Amino acid sequence: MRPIHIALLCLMSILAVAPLSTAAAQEAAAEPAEEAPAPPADDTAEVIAALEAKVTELEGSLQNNINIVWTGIAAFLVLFMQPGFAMLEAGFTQAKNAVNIMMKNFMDLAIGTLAFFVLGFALMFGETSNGWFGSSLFALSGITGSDWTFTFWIFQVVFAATAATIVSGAVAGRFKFTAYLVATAAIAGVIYPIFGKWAWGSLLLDEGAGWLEGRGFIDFAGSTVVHSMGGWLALAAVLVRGPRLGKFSTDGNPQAMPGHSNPLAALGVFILFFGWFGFNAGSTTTGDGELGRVAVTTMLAAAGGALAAMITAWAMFGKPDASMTANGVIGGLVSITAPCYTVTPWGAVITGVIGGVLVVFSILFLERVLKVDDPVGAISAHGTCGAWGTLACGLFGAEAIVGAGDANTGLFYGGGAGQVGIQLIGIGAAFVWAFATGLILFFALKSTIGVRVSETEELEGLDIGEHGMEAYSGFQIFTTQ
Amino acid sequence: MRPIHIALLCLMSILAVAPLSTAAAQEAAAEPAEEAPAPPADDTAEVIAALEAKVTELEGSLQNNINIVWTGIAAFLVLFMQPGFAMLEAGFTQAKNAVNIMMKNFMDLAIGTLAFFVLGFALMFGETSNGWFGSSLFALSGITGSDWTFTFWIFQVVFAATAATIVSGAVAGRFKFTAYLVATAAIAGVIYPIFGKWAWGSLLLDEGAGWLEGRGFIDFAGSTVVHSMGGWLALAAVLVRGPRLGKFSTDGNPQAMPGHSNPLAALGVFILFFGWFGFNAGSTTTGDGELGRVAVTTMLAAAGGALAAMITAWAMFGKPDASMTANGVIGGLVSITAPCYTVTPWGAVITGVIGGVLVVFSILFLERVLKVDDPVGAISAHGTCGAWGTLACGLFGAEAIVGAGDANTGLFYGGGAGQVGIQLIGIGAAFVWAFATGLILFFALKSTIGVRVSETEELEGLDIGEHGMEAYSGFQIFTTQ
Amino acid sequence: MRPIHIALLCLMSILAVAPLSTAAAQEAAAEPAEEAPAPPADDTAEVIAALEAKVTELEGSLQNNINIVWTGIAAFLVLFMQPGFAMLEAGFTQAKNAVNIMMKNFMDLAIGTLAFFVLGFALMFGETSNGWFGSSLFALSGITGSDWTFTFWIFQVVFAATAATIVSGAVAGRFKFTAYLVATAAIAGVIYPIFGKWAWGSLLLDEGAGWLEGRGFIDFAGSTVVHSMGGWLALAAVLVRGPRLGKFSTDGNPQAMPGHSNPLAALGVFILFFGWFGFNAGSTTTGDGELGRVAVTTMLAAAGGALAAMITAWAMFGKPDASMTANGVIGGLVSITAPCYTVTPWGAVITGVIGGVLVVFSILFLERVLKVDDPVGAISAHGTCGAWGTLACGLFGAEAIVGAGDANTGLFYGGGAGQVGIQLIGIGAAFVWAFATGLILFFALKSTIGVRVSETEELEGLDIGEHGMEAYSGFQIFTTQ
Amino acid sequence: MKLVTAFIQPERLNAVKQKLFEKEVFKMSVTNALGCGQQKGYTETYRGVQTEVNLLKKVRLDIAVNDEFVEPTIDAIVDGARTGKVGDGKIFVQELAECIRISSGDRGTDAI
Amino acid sequence: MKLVTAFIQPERLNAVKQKLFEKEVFKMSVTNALGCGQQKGYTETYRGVQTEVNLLKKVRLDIAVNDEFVEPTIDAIVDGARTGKVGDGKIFVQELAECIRISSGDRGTDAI
Amino acid sequence: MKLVTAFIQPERLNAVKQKLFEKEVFKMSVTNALGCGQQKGYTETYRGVQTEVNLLKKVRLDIAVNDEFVEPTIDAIVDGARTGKVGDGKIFVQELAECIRISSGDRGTDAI
Ligand SMILES: Nc1ncnc2c1ncn2[C@@H]1O[C@H](COP(=O)(O)OP(=O)(O)O)[C@@H](O)[C@H]1O
Ligand SMILES: Nc1ncnc2c1ncn2[C@@H]1O[C@H](COP(=O)(O)OP(=O)(O)O)[C@@H](O)[C@H]1O
Ligand SMILES: Nc1ncnc2c1ncn2[C@@H]1O[C@H](COP(=O)(O)OP(=O)(O)O)[C@@H](O)[C@H]1O
Repeated sequence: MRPIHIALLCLMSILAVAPLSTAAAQEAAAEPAEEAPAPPADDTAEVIAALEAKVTELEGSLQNNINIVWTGIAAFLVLFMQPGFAMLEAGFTQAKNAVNIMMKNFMDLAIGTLAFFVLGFALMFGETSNGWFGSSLFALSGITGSDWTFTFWIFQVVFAATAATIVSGAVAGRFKFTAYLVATAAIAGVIYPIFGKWAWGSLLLDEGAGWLEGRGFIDFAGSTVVHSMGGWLALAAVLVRGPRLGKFSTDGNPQAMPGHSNPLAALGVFILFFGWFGFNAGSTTTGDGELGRVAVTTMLAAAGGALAAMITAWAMFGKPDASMTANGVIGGLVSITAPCYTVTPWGAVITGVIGGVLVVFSILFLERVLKVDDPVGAISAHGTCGAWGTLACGLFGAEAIVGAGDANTGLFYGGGAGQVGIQLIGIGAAFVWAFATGLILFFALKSTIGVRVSETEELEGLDIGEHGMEAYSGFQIFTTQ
Repeated sequence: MRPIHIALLCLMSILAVAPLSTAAAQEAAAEPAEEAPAPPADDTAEVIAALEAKVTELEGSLQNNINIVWTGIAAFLVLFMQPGFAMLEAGFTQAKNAVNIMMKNFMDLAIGTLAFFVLGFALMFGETSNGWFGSSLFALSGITGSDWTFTFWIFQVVFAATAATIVSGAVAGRFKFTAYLVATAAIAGVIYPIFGKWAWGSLLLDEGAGWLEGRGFIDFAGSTVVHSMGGWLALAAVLVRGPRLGKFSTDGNPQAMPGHSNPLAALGVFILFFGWFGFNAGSTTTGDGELGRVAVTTMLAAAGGALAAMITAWAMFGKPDASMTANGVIGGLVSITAPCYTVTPWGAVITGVIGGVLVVFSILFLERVLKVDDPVGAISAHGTCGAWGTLACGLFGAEAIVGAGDANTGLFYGGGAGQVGIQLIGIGAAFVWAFATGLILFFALKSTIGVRVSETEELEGLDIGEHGMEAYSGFQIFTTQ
Repeated sequence: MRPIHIALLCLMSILAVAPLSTAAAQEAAAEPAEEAPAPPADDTAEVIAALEAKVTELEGSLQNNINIVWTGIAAFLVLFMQPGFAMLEAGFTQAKNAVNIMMKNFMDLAIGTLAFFVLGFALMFGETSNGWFGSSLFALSGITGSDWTFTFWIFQVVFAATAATIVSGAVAGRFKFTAYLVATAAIAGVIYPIFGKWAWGSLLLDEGAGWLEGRGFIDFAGSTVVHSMGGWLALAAVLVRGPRLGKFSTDGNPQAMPGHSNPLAALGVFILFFGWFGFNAGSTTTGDGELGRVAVTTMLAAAGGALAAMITAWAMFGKPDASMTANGVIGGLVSITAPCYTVTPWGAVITGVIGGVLVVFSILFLERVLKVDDPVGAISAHGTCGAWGTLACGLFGAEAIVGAGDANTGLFYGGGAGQVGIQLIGIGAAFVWAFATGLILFFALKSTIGVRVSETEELEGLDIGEHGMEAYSGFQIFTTQ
Repeated sequence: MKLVTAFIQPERLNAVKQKLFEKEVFKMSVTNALGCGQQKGYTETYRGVQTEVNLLKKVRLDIAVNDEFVEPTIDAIVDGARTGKVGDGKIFVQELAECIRISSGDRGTDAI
Repeated sequence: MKLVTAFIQPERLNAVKQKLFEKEVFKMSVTNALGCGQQKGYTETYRGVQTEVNLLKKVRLDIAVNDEFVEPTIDAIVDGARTGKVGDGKIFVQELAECIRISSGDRGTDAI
Repeated sequence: MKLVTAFIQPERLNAVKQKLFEKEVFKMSVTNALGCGQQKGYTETYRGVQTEVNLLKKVRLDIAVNDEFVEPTIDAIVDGARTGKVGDGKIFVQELAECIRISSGDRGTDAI
């Protein structure tokens, strides 16, 4: 526990010192007085011009307020995805680890928020001259009043938390809690924002543009930036940590380790589904009719993913497997996250259907071929489907048709192969960055504070070992599980 | 399993072929360029006129954006009712069927969405010359950009899913999964939208008006269109399928089959309560002060329904029954769904109170007199209270008082009996349409792929039989239940 | 049961009679016709003036609509906190009382809504000449059309329900259901609104201002008005009722009575977290950029509270206790509720961190020193942290820096001690009012219908005793708990 | 005195209870259990991995009776639980050395 | 060696454990059970349907002891569990033919 | 006939089942239980209150066998469950007076 205490104290002390340094800055930045109203014009023309200006300004300010209301609410919906993940992960794993999962989900939100506040947001959206990382806006310094940046920050922080929380499910049931806390700070504070800069850096400031978006990379709401990022980090974590005891028999065959509550998992999926409208439609950050179109493609892809995954599982295993169907919903949603703004409704259905098929095969491939133990299918649903969705932009992009741009970029809509190439670069960059930094991070943790709990603790459950309590006190649980 | 596979493949193949046919259409419909800005006027009058036009246009476009944000979010809230139904149904039934209930709720959403996309929306809101069904807008063809139709569609699709999912609870614990899938496609794709056309056809296009609304039928948010529809379809399903084994003793007395998780059920009710504000207040599809009034009536009716159902159950059975109270909340909400826009706050309280009393008696009547087994009270809460709420429009309609119209239509507010008559026609039409098509649908299913699971499967639970898994792995469940 | 029946009937009869008295009033108040459009102007100047007026009016009406959408949705989010409380309370207590907790949460919402409708809203926001209680707007009389008051009411009623529901958790597992119902009506109908008048009376009508706000008391979203109020009422209830059997050993040592479902409790906390954005950011009741700033401070304080509570518990007990962490989230959120509008982001972090530490010590103090049994930590999280958050306004208020006012009021930002003094007056007034009326209320209940269930009933669980049913039918629950 | 222990199919519990009441055997203790007998199990698939489930859900009855009640008790259980298929269950009978009623302190055959 | 099996009221478990510890009986196994004895049940109502619940929640204790410990064990259980009301529970004593400690392979009275 | 009852560590159940199958003991009943033996428990902290948990989760096996199978059964259980540490568990053997297969009505050693 000791090394961890140190780690935590470091984090806390950063938090404690920082205010001093920024208080002055903020004081200086106190809101300038509102610009004085135009002086009364003697001349009719001037009066009209003033009125015209007022109308234009009004248009801007009211639309800005609409955007703020929209984006703020969308942010809350994305925040609500956090219990979605928590319930999904808990439901898909064993009762003896449920407390640990809840704690990880509270903490990746809490620590992720603070790390993104102090560091991540600046790296991702601050000014940059190189396109690789930003270096202003640390701890929101200088932002005051009703600045759009606040609303933008609240929307972005929940994205960072989402990327961090994806790892939680994949390493469920065996990962040391303290190591998880440090990893979460690193992901939300550094790893996620740096890639985010590359692809989305200019969303707030023009001077913040990243190199990847400069090449025309499209990832509207984060199939790659958020989901693949989380998925590949999870892959690194799982490879470093290894599978749960009993997941693979001595001859390497995967064993079923059924989750302890299907209703809880299903609730989680429904919550994620709900929150995803904040994620995708909210990514317009503009309150106008395009959010409706994005909502439509999101809905259709989720439906396609669910149906396709169920049918795939049914055909392969003889029964419509509920846990694969759940992953299908997520797979469909992750797949449409990048292309939700640029594809037609039918494009969305197809993207979702392929995502739903893919997630099943990816789960089986990881488990049977790579012998990777991912209890909730996070690597497949977020990593694999995230990559697919990003590619789908290059295949189905129909900007001209849907009225989102001048020319279709999709290969199948006459856009040529160019966009596909750019998308592949982005997918590759994400994999290399996430997997490499993930390996470094988790190996570093392994060789310092350690990433494994003891075998006894794993068998008894992390709830007792890590938190000294049980999730379901009073219920008889049949404990060979 | 085989006939089902065929059914599913049919659905999938429709999905696969359709894009080809519509891609061209959509290409043609690519967003026209924005109308050119007015040319600079030499003359002051012209300048002023142009500015005036700009202000008017601005008013329209900003209000439109406000409406879109409002309606979009309302749609997400209604979508979130889906887990509300899932949790309520699972909580009110036995643990051995919980996976099946989750799968049904995922699938009525997924299949319902696709069916409504391909077919239902067009039938319900497309152009019509006869007022009975529409025939344009299949698969949203021709809709692009930031068209209001997208937002409207996302709002409507979740209504269709709601109508479909109501059946799920009533047939819980005994209905063949494959038959359920087919039924859901039929309901969301055909049965629901056709009635919807009659009552709500003109909501999108003036050329879409249905015969029933033409007569002045009022159902603001769907007491009849959505809830009664679902309730009477559920009644048909339950009659065709019959009760669960053990629900009625050999001498016909109903037996208690307690639900396996009251907290899950209560969570479901709270989620539904939350989502209902999207359902009712969202049905204004306009972001202005009237949504506040609708929210107020909705809240008061729910409170009245809950309290009245609890007191009724208390008086009748000697204890405040939690499951009846839960139904009372739903009953109050369903009751206010039609009249939420046109009644006074007190009218709402009374409507809700009567709904809460009614739901208890309706449950007892169905169970004790008709010997119908409806484990979650869906037929009573949605069917009976839906009819009551629709009638309540004719009794308590106080448009002039609440400022929603020129004259009160309610019998008790001096509106005469005319509106009551029209409401009764609508209620009757809904019952005849839903119950008749329901009987046809379920009998057709019964005589083809079948609607019953085997007795062994029913006893062992549908989770093992239909999905090959258990909901609560690791928990000891006392299994005579 | 008999005295209760009487109580309930009283409530119902108020509801039944009231409409008669207000119907006339409402009739009279029917929406006045829209003001006539300005007559066509001959003169250019007049045209311009008319246009200018139209623009100004447009600005007002559109912003009003934005505010309505924002506030309406915020209200729904706050309503959704209700299941958050229900799940948290149920998860933290024993399975044998879960039905009772669900029923209490349904009923404090239902009865609270009706009591606030009939009485509370008028006391809190009606016109007043004395600043102590209002006396107009009973049952929303005279409000019609798209009046802002509807939206405002829906936002306020869920606040009243929140105050009422806080008591529920503290008295879990031993309080007579009927007594709880009466208490809830009294809290939402009288006790909460009267204090609310003092601090927030002018939010709706200028003539409604209360004495406390007149002195400059700051409680932006209700740390004191809602949370401390609920917390001190809970303290009174718990003192009058006494601890659960077995909570304290014969020598007075507190015993662990572990909650039956950590995932349910965690879900509750996440739901509360989500809803809290409606609570705090929604309290702007204005759709503009300031809601973003409030959301940011809320998020940061919650993160700080969670992290600080975990570290505190870890340091004290050797393990990161999940239930204390959950209380830390709530503690952080309650703490930031008052100062969310006026503190800097760093101020929010610090406020939250202190709230998180405080909640742990407060829980231990209440349990170990005062021997008070509060199964869910409601008194500490809401009462203590509410007081802290209110005080924090006076310490960290940085209005000038954050752009929310002209001068900083916070002691640490050069605002002097004046605000601290005013805040302490408010904190003290809240404690005296809530605790005193709480003692009177609960003693009155104790000596009439009684507040205790029998020992047997308490041991067997209130679900069987009060509601005649069990929460988890079919699950084997190890019943020494 | 004997202790009769039976493992039966869960859904037969009510029928068995009724038959026992008819034979005036009113006291019993019930637990749930998992059992493995001649009856083969079924296959579950979880995320593509097949598992043979051969511990099936059963209900365990423990009934302490005086010697003359042993045969009626066995008959009642068989009556209520029998469908003729494997999996119907098994009854075990053991000697009971002593029996004490806690509330009264009674011992032996009176205390059963 | 004897096997003492007791069905007691759930809420008395801690008291019984304490009394057993006082008599130096430290080892035991505990299961939950449902029981039906003289104690009548209670009525539940679920959605208007009344059900007589006569299987009440009990805790089952199994304690294997050497012969000289039988009476102290019984006394301890009675001491801890008795309130004098029906429903207090029942104790059964059976012969134990053999006892094996798995960790060491010890058998018989030493292994208890 | 004998009734072999064993309390083992939950995670050893599969190993024990396998060893039993190797010895051709296919029938058994399994229940979960809490146990208290030499093995000391662990400390939980709930909201700052420490609790000594000394009832640990165990699995109970009941296996009725003919006399010649008693030793093989015991061996198999010991084989599968033994790690050499306290907490491995305990096996109890009791006389079985009678055994009845409900489906066929068979009695005695054939019915086991
Ligand atoms: N020899 C045995 N030892 C312990 N339990 C047994 C034995 N035989 C049967 N059972 C229990 O009885 C249940 C029903 O067994 P069943 O399949 O009907 O018996 P059989 O295999 O003898 O026909 C089993 O699931 C198991 O719980
Ligand atoms: N003859 C019996 N066989 C099996 N279990 C019994 C028997 N008698 C009592 N029990 C168990 O003991 C529990 C308590 O019984 P109790 O009502 O105190 O006994 P009695 O009816 O003899 O006074 C019962 O719920 C049941 O679990
Ligand atoms: N004398 C006994 N009576 C009842 N159950 C026992 C007894 N001894 C051991 N057990 C059961 O066996 C389990 C394992 O015991 P263990 O600690 O391995 O035994 P020992 O203490 O003899 O070494 C205990 O948790 C308990 O369930």
